[in-house]
Amino acid sequence: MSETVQAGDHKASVDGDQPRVGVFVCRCGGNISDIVDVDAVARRLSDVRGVVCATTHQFFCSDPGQALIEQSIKEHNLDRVVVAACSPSLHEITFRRAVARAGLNQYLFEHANIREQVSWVITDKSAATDKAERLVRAAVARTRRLAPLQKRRIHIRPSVLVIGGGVAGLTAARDLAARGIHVTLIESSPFLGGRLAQLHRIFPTGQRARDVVTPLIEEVASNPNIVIHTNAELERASGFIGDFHTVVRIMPRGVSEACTNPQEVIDSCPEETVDGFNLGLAKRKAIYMPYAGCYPPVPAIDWRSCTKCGACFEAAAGKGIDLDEKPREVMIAAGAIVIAAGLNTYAPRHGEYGYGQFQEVVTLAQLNRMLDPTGPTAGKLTVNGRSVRRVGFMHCVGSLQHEGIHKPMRDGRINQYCSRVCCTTTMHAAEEIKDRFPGVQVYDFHEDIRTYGRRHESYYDHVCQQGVAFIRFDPLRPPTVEADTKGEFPLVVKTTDRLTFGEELEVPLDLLVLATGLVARDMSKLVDLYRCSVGADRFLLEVHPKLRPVELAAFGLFLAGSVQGPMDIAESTAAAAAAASKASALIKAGQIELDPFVARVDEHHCSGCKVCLYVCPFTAIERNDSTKTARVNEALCTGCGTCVASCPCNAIQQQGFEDSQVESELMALLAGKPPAEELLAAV
Amino acid sequence: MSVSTRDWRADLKVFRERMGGLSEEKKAWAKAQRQTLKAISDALKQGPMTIPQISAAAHLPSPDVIWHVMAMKRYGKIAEAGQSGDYYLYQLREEA
Amino acid sequence: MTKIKSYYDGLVLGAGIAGMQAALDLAGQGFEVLLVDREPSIGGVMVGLNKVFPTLDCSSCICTPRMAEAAHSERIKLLTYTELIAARKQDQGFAVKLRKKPRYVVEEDCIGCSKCELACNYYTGHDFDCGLGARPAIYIPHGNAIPQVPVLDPDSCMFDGNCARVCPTNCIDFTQQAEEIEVTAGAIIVATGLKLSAMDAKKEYGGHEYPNVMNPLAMERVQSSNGPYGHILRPSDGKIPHSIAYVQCAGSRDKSIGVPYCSRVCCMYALKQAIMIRHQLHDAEVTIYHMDIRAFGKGYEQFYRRAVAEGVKVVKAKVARISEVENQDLNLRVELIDEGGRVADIRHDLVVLSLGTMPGWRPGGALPIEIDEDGFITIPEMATRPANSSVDGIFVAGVATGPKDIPDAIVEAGAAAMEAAMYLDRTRSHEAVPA
Amino acid sequence: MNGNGKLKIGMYWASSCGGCDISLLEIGDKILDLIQIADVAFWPCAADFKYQTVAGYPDGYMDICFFNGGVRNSEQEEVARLLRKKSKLLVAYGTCASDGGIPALANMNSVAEIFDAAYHSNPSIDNPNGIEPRPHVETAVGTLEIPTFYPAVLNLGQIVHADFAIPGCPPQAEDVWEAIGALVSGATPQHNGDRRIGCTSRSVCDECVREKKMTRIAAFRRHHMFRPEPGWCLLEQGAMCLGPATRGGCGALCPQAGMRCEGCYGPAPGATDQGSAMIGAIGGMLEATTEKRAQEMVDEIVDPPGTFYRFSMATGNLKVAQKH
Amino acid sequence: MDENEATFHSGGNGATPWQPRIIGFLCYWCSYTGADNAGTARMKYAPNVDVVKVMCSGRIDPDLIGKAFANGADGVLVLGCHIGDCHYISGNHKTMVRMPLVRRVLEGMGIEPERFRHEWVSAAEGEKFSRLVTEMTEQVRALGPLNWRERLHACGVGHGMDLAPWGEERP
Repeated sequence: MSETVQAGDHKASVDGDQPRVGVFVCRCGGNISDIVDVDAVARRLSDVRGVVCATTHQFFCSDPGQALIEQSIKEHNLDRVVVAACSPSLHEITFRRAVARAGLNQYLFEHANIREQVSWVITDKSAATDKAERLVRAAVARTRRLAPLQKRRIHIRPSVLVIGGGVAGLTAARDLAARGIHVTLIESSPFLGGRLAQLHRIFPTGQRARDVVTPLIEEVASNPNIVIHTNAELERASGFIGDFHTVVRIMPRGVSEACTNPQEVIDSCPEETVDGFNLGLAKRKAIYMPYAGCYPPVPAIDWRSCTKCGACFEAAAGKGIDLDEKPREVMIAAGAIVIAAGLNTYAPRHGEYGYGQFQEVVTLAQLNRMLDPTGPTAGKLTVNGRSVRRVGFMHCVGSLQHEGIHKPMRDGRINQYCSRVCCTTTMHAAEEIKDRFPGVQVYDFHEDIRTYGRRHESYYDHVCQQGVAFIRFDPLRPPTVEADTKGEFPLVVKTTDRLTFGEELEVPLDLLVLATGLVARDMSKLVDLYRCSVGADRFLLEVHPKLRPVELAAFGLFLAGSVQGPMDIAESTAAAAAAASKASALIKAGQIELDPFVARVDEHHCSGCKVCLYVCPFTAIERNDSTKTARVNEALCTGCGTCVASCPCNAIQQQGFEDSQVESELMALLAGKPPAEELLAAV
Repeated sequence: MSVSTRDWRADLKVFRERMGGLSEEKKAWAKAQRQTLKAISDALKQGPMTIPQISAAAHLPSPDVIWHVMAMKRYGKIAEAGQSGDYYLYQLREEA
Repeated sequence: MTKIKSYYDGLVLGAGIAGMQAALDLAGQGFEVLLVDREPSIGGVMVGLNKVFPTLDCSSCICTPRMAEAAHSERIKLLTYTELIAARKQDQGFAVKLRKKPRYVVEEDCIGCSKCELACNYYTGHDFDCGLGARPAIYIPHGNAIPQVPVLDPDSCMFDGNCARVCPTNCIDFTQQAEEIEVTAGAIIVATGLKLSAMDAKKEYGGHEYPNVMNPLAMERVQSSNGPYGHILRPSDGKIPHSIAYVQCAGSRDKSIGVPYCSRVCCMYALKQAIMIRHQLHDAEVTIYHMDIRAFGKGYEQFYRRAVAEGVKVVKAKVARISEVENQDLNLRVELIDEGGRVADIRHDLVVLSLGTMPGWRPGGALPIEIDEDGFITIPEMATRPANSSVDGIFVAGVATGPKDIPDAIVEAGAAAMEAAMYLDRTRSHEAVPA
Repeated sequence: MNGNGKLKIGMYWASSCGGCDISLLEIGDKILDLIQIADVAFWPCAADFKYQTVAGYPDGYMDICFFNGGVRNSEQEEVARLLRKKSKLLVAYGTCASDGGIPALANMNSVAEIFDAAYHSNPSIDNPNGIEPRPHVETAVGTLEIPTFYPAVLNLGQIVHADFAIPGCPPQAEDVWEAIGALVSGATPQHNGDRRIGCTSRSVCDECVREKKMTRIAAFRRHHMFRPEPGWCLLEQGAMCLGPATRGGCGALCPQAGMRCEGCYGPAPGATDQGSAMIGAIGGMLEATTEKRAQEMVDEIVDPPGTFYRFSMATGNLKVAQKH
Repeated sequence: MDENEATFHSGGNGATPWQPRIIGFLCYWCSYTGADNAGTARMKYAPNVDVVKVMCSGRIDPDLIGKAFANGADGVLVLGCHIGDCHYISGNHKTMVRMPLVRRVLEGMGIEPERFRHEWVSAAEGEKFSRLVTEMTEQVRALGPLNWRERLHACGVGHGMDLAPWGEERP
């Protein structure tokens, strides 16, 4: 909720009363007064209607200078102040504070820039003096139209919703909870850990992924400040920074902690289905746990393959199994939201580099499962029961696509972008193959090797030394994969090699690993509920990659990890911590104070034409369908004023930049022309 | 902030001593720079010139010339005066 | 005497973009921060850049609001022109010793009018413009500097007193001396940034030897409208170059020069500078000689393709040698990969060596942290705690942990601030925790 | 009220098409009610009144006088001043009187250009001697005087003070009747602070049933180029519908029929310059994300001043083109 | 004396030669800072552009431009952040659509295109700002005074009542 700060300084005359303006022209130790005749400016201004004092000083920014302003306000009972000095970017705050100290509303102050934009750029003294005078007159004209304003204050509910239970979501939740902030973590699948849990080893440390994810989950699960909902789907959302309300639908798990013999229960299930955790390389039961040590340590029922035969119910002796469990809804109130919804790997099309056509063509993620000693092949490098002798890696599958060469994705767009992690992942996997299976020959088909990160290049370097053969293809003529007709190997990759100056190569292989790229998930619900911006690459789009890299345009929504684009584990972790830092700052402050230069709708003038709704980049304007008028949500408004220029009925005004204020400034600059009042009378 | 009563002239003397005075080397450097600047100014009295033209007129290597010309430009003594082929022309500013 | 408090929750070393962001994020969470930079202005490398990839925003448009925010924050105290002598871990936080170098200008009294700068008549190379531009002995570091306060360089001062004579506030103080400052800091964030690898690391490229073989940061300044020339000109004779070459990996991915790693930003800055050259000099030809184009970040590949579409020539080649020929033009002997390995001699007006990034500062005992063999700060748990150094309580952000582009450095700064905040929560006494 | 206790009303047409006079008759049977309470003191279109008759009235004789059409020549100015004097309430009736209307589009051209089109270069004109009207013509019977042609069309308010304005081209009968009723009863009609009556206090969009789907304009299309989808905002479909920037009161007649609003009720409440208001509004509605595309789309708009100021040139900021 | 009374005569009938009167609408974050940057670098430029500061170029209502011309401006300069640099994400995208339309309307009304200029100036482009100001001033000077208000008077506008749309009562 937003409210205005009560500053208790309402000494300001309203329109109609004659404002009492004080004008203070700074000499700036000669920086201004050497060119601008500041005494003449003050003298001429003292004749202007409403100006009750006009004076100069060597340095108004100095303590005595500020004291003079304060004293004059009291002495002359001023209710408007104009300081003509350097650029407002330097001392506007200084003078606003001085004005406030004298008991006047700080927004009844106007700053005229007669140094950077007058004395330092004009050589002709009389022209400079005239210009300074005009600018000060305009400032006086503007101040006379000013109204006292109050800063906005928005209270922040001290809790955060984290969406996504992968490494980024877990990290953000852990960090926020460590700072004593209440966190609700929701995960759409039945288990935490996300993609990290599926990885085998992570670079550049070579740690086992399981060794990283398990302690992280433990930390999160054991923290009393964190509430976890798995199987949770977003349903509805409302609210804004400080007070978001999100309703999630908790889908039935079918199994509760009361089930004491999960493994027996799983074993009892007669239904087998494709094991998604092992990327289709294995099968699992309809009631399942993805891996030993997963969290929660409670099986879940895959309702698509469950026949409700009741075998599990019997195996558990009825304890903790509910085959008729219903979904339920939970409302989560939060002051801020961290979105860590993660991403997907690119699914190659049927026939793309032989994928789906040959069993010997797998994705890099599948290879990672194969290399995992706890994985479906128990860490053996075999295909169809045969040991692999020659393995090839194909880079950029689903990334760095070119118009006309690659088929577009479902939305008609191709994936132009680089998926960032695949090169190093490939080098890392190649290194592991070389280390663990020294006899295996490794071939690497690439366009560029982008081992950009620190210590990433050393993998590349190392596998070069280990004898991995690198073959560089032309991206506009990608390699082809065929069955090897000579029969010794199942596959052959045909390509030209730029590194050997265009040599035509045929490389027979036992296994071809596709380094598939990373793609955004279908986030339409999320995007819809929180009105997120989406980039051309379908990932969520930050406000600005440098100014606000982990924030969405709407205040209070933060991005953590690969929901924003491809990232490796370290980068996701860093992004999650950065998002946590922003959310934590918001929560710890308890409230935010914002400049009062917000837009306001005059409902009597508003025609409800919705024009303003198109322009606001911060979705701060909504339309009340019953009154058919627009309303500005002050908590979201950033005060750009774009809607003001858009409103065809002039029903929106920006505080501090109202039409009448800007126009009176304009008219004063065009001095000698009709009095502003007359021109504005019709408005 | 207030205007102080500091006696900078006295301080400067102490400062100069503390910094080891004005060495011969430094004097030579300053003199060389004054000469270079003057040579460039003198050359430009003939009218706008490119860097190679100044270099030829002032008998100075062109990297030195461009550096000093740019210094004079930054501090308002020289202004650009259009282009001649692949080079910009420079001229003395009237007020300088 | 510099007036500061005796205790700060966080000490941030380095006020480049990562340090400023870390300081802001830490202050944003309610902590008091001391932000220290050894240079006379905050802003680091970024404030001197022309544009930034892949959005081509103006670098100072992004950097200066951050600088102002850091300077105006009530919870951040800036100490410029100050170096760390040593920090030692103690029961509560760190005992820190700093050295504030003399500016010879009273910061509080200066109004930034630059009259002194204009009154000083002796010029020397300006570091901000990589030596291509001049500055007098007393100078405000640059137009966007914060604080807008000059610094006097005694080495080039002729002791003529001109500066003090024109100063309207009499704020030039020749009596200033280096000052040692001792504070206690609850936690430390190291954001000491980068320096480029040496121009002459590869002798065969003629860096330092030929005036028209340029450093990429110098090229940034040359491309900037407020740079030393105001136009793209070559440093030997002010000629508008028609043919410009970029030599990639001129200071990275080469064990022999001690930089085995990929510097991560060179491909992108070369592409960006090439685009900016094409924007400013429409008929100029820009060729980038490279082995891999590492356009890995968000929007980077698209940027690469845009550069190619805008006419930047990107050529897979190895550059063997650069030699100066008549008119101070440069000859590049290259092996053209896509032309069957043909060796060619190609002449250019100007060559930019895409130098690598190296750590901008080595603690050398000033901080009790471990350093990797390549000079970057050791991060024991790089994948899970990317901002934690080997010492609990000392965190690292930006290029100090390895080469990084600006978005990654900013994100990591946020992570470092979060880690520091958590550490402070863990270690500080409760009453000190702000509400 | 004088004499018989009935109101004295007047109606005058200046630079207008006559549609306004007819629109007053459109109130239908109610005209009889009007006659019950009011005598017509002046209505050149309907009855034979001489200016001298009006000049003979005492000042303020007429209770209400409706003035339609803009002021294009000296006669119209003279009558406007006369009627101001002789009327208690002077009402600018119709868009020409209130905002200049279609005739004010001629403000984009100089008098010479207008005369050239009207008397010379138009193919349907037969004027072999190239005669143009002149204020003074010497003839055998003496000097003939005709009114002076002014360099621009002005609205009534730029000549004399008008108490109220009823916008519309023409004003809608129901609204007119309501406004008359209010004026007759002596009450100040509802006018939203800007003295416009017989219209709503909102824009045409308020009355329009077409829905904005919040899609952005992909390309501007003129009416012959496409068949608008029913129920969907015409502007979003690319028609340059001036609804958002136009005063309501017509019941969104044109958009209802699939035609874009051309802006005949003049500026929307709160605005004085209809064209600027419309340009401001569409600024945020285009799909264009690059400068090039924005420029292309803007270039697709035919005759921007004529489009945006079709009915309100005289109240816009600029009012006349520089040729004058 | 009212603050709006003349101190600067644009008629050019006295001893002072006529000076173009140009209004510059500048966004705060880039262009205004760019103008400050020109000052810090002591770049000299013509004194004829008077700056009206707004937070975003998206706030520059086309109405303000019309009002400026109608009330004595001889030229109008609109400056905003470069596309992509907007402090408010996309405020300048609106400017990018509006200004070409304003230009076409002004052209239709016979105002020379040199009197209206719309450019992007970043915070670092002080040089560009000073160049634009000087260029614009010289262009407008070459065209001479616009005198729109006098023009309107010559057409009879404002003789009877005032410029209010249709006869708002005088205060």
